[in-house]
Amino acid sequence: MTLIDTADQRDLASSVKRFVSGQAPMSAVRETIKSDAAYDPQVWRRLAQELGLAGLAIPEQYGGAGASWSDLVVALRELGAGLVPSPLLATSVLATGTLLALDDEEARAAWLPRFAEGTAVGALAVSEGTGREWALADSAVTVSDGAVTGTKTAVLNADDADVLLVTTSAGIVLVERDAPGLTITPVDALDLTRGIATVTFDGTPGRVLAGDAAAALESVIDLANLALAAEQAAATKACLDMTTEYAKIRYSFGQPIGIYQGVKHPLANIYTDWALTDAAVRKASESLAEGSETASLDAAVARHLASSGYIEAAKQTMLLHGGIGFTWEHDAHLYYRNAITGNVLLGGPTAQQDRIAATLGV
Amino acid sequence: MTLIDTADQRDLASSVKRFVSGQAPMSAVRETIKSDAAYDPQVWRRLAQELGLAGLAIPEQYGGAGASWSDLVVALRELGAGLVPSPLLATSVLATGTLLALDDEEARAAWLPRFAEGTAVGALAVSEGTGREWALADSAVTVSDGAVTGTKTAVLNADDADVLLVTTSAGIVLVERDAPGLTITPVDALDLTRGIATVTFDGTPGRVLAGDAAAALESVIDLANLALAAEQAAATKACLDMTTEYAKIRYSFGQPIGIYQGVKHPLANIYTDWALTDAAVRKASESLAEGSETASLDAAVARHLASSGYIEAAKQTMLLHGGIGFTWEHDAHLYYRNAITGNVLLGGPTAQQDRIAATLGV
Amino acid sequence: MSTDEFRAKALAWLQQNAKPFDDNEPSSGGATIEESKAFQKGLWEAGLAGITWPKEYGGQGLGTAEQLAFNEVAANFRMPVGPFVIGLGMPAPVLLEFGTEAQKKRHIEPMLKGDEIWSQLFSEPSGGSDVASLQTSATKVEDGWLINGQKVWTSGAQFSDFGAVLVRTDPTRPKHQGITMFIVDLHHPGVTVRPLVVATGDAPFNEVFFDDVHVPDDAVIGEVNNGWSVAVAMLRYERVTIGTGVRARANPLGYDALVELVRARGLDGDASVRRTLAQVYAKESAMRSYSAVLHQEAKAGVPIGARGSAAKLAGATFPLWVSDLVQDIFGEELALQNADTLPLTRSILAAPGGATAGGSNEIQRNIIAERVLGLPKDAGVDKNIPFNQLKLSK
Amino acid sequence: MSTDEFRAKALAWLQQNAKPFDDNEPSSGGATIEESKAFQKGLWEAGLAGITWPKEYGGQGLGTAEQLAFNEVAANFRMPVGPFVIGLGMPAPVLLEFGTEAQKKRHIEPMLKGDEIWSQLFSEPSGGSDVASLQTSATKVEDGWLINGQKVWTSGAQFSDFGAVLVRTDPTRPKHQGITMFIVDLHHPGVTVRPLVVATGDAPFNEVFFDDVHVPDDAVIGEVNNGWSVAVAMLRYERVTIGTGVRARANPLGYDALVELVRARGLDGDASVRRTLAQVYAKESAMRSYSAVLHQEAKAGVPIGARGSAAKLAGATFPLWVSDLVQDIFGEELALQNADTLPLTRSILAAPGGATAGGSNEIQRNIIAERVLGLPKDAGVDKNIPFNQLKLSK
Repeated sequence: MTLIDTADQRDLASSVKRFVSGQAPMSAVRETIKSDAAYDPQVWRRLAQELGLAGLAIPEQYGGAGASWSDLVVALRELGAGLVPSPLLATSVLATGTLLALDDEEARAAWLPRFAEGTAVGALAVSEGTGREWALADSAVTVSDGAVTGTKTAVLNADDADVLLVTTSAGIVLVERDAPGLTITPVDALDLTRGIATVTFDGTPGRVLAGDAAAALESVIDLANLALAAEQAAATKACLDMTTEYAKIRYSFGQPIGIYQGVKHPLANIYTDWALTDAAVRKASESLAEGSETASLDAAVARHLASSGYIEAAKQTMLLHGGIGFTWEHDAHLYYRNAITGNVLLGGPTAQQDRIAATLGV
Repeated sequence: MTLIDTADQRDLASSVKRFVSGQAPMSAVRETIKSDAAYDPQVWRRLAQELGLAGLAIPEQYGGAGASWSDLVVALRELGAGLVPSPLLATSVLATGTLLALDDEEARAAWLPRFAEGTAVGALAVSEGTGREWALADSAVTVSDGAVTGTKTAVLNADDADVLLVTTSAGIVLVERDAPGLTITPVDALDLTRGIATVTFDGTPGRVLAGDAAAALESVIDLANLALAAEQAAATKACLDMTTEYAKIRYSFGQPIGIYQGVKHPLANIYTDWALTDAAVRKASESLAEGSETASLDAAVARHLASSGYIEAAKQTMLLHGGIGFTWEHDAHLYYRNAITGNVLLGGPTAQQDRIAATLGV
Repeated sequence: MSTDEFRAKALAWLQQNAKPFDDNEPSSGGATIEESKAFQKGLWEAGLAGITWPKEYGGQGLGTAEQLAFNEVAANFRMPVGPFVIGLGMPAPVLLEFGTEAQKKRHIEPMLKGDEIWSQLFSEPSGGSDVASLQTSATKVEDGWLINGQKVWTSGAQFSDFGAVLVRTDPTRPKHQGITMFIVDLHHPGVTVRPLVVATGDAPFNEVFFDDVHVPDDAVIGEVNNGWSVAVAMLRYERVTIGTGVRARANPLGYDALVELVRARGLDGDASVRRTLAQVYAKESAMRSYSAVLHQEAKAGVPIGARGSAAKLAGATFPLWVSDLVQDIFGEELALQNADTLPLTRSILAAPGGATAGGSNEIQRNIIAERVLGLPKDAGVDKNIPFNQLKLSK
Repeated sequence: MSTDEFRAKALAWLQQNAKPFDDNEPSSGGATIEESKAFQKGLWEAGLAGITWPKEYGGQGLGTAEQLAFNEVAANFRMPVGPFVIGLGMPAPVLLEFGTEAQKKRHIEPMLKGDEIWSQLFSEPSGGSDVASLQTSATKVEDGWLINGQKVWTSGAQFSDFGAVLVRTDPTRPKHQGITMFIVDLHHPGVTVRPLVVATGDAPFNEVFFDDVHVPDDAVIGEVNNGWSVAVAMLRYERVTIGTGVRARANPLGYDALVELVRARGLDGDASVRRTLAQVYAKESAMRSYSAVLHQEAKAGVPIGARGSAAKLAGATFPLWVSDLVQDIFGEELALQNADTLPLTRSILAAPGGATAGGSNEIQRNIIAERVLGLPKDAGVDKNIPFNQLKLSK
């Protein structure tokens, strides 16, 4: 199992990194935050088309690049480090992963090519509140005569989606954006860089997709864990780098604050936790790409470590920057908001631990 | 509620402290550890008789000093700081507390005067293993026709006891040392300063004591929590003081290690946690002495904080002393062993949290 | 008047003029500045402001017993005195200690009567924990001084009339020895007050810019270049103010608020949630007990010394710790910020700021280690070097 | 011989001469020193010792490919080579790098053949993390040097023939510049080896006392007063040895051991116990992955630099962290030390020692901060002061 980036992956990482610093730096992210939009459509178009990220993990037969999930993970890392708002996670991981894991050729043929070219956004509507983030068999969203009724919470990029994949007690249902009885209400999200909405269905027409919904969802959970963990680990490193640089130029009592062990040691702890987490993400990425039998376990391990480590790193970033780190104008709180959100979305901390225990067979 | 020591308590504290440094210093404690005995009978005699600690909280009518539990706590603090082995906790807190909380005049009249003068040791046999440290109604120790059968674990000073108070499904039973069918097996205890034994009863004659056993046990749990917390908080401070002094005289890279924030900050954290814990112990002590309705809550809070804080302090004491703190000859491991034992005996960490939640009515 | 009579008088006035304290509302009760000014004036007219301060400057000339009696009674009322807390808590006692006769005559009574609101302006963007590295300068001119520079983290500057401003008057001296404190009229046209938006999105502080702000020679508090000792005195008063302030509004990250949310969601049947709440309660309860211990010791004449830093550190780390725990409990809901969880997420975002204000956790740990435990002081490379030769943050 | 042939040869020999690896037994298999010596001699005779070392000193003169092939094959066998790990891992490569021709000829082959066991003697009671503050001295005499002083934390000194001993030869120079490394015959009558009992009650190390121990001039490794650079090289080899050592015995504080105990007690139905085990597994798994990343990078030519310190720190803090968790799980049983929990409590007591050995957590954090993150170095007050003017621990 190769845990270090291949030459191609290093090239991809540099391209995305260059794009982020040139086209979607933090100043641009702040413009997007100020706007009503969840992301900058221009940035998304270029990520999708010029960099080809939207279709990276989509098979060639559906217009994608047919690369592996571990390649997409490389891109997610760089975007996560820059908190770049985009529907990549919603569309190219969650929605794409769901369609690929199900067995509904019609849906795949209809949507994957549009996802791949970045002309359609997909969203996965799974959660029904804390502790019910992956509702399926026990879902309170029901289907009767092809009409969906119920409510989904915390749906990523729902307000931007052309198509919604909805877990229901009857399986996974495809609902199109313009379907009647569909209400999408953006919420006041803690994370300023993610579009999140509540979605209600009131007799909304939808089609139950073919395939083993439960098995499909299992593999989407793994993808979600891996993707979030990759973003989080990279954002953790961004926090660490930002704080380390600050510790070199900020003087207190005649010396850079980075000379004090009170600053050095927390940063060394964050580095150490990050190094382990980064390795765990690499392991999970390879496991998933290789279809290893420990894939679910490795993904949950990566997510568990990445979520908790990022919380700590973002918090310390605020603290170690002192007053300035507490201002709106400083980026620290953007990371902290993102860290908390990533920690609780799509399965919170105890859910990850329970999943690790379950996959270990404890 | 007075949270600072009274003049009398300060005097008592000084007498006990003086006794510890003069008569039971760490070198003497190590002699006791090397011996087969759980404590030095001479030290116990003097603690009991000269300092009057054995009967401090025993009412005058039973030959005690009739002082309050908060006075005994002052003494326990000083003995705990010095890890002085003695049956004070077993006899004058657990056994005495049980007899006082029950309503059996015969047992009180027979044993409290002997406890008070230090001529008899009492033990409370409650535990039946992890998670069953305060077994009573659900106890697997049964009484049939005045004969006790079953096994108790982790009984403090059982091997030294003249009388055992045993929780059974039939209530609290008094068993005398020479009763037939009584087997006391000292165990290889982690803590080198406490005598601990397994006790088995095989049709052993015993008398069920009069009084509300469940209510009595509740108040003994509070006493145990308070007494252990007092010992632990004081031992925490002893660890802190020891490490602080070492940090002033130990040089590394040309400076005392105490100048490095990597040493300063952990010590400051331990001080802060200790200061809060010490205050919580004082609060619990007063609550119990006053019979406040928050007594159970305050005692469990004190114990929870004291147990966890002591573990951390003792561990850091080993770590911050470097290699020397890892040697048998250094006292750090004696404290660490005592800390772990105090953490898990008579209701471990989760049990304390559950008790806090239960008393809060969550 | 006996202490009991004084207490009765205070109680009577408060019953007539103040609302009872309510844990669920901010202690200011959302009063306007004008309402606050009227309340303060009423307090003074009733002989309840400046209780221990000299009569000649507008105080009541009474003793600690009366002050304690008032505090006790007042704890049960909502006191809309927020705008005066800083002025009366810090600049006023410092003026009484270091001010000239003219300064005291001029300012103390108007402050007590609510006619003058004061701010304290010490912190600068490049300073942080190292307040004495301040760079705002005052240059001597013929009839006084010209102040230029920037202060930050200033509470209440937007409605203040005067500020106690710490500036550098001699950059050729070591950093603690070239500082002076001035009384500055914040209505001066060279003073610009700009609200400072923080991580929560609120703007509880200001940035204050000084652009050729002229102050007369008699605006100096204490002596020129001796401002650091005046500042140290003021910071000592700050600690007292923080430590004995009015009861804070119920903390969304505290046990009471959390247990309510937990119960409303039926999560109180979950053993690990219950244990988490138990841990929160325990720590909070111990913080209250420790605060009570310190108060009782102070009353008994036992010096508190730097032990207040342990209370500060515990108070600062508590919400940072609970911030993690609530994520385990409330999960996804925290990301969505509904009316219930908004106070929580706001408190989570505010916690790092709270930890930084009044000295970072690292500074508190140093204070505890050095002044309570007696460990050797940090090397302190900058004590004796002329300020203009020191390395500073950009 | 191709690498594959070499691998086959190694496998064949090991199948004949070594037992398969068993996680549940110590890798030494409880072999006596004599058995270990015989095994090592056999290895050498089979051409499997000193694989990459020069033939002229008794090595096999082969390449890294053969070494890796051997490591791969050997990982599946129990290798009773414990007594030689230090000598062959540290003093031997250092001799090859810094030794005189005579020293290499004299010692390398006997070490490879198992005839000479070596120790490394650097640490002193007063030194700790600051190894260079060592006080054991060598005084020049006519025909060599006289060594006096004490070393500590010496593994295997009780059965060693020689030691690489670091001593101070010139106390008037700054501390790093007056140190020399000597080859010392540990059978010299002036050498006293005393077992050092540690917190667990075991004695895995020794104290070694030197009382007028005479060594000849040609016992110097490298140059007089240049011993520090030799020591630094040896510590570099130590890190390699630690990092690539034989698979360790199953850790009682690791997931595998814990889950077995948990299952035996039927505690695996408890949600919080399961979550605790999940956390332990996650951290342990990530440590393994990180170690694999470092190995793959090293193989790919990416410099590891000081990142090994992160692995060391994680490995050191892991058992300290699990020590707390097991108390929640096993409760009272831990206090009683039965056959099941004895390995646990022993590991708990050993964890602080493990964290200290090879550099404390604080030192590792400094290394990571300074060498990986590029933060400024600690002030370092003692670099240029003559050693005999430095303040030292008593």
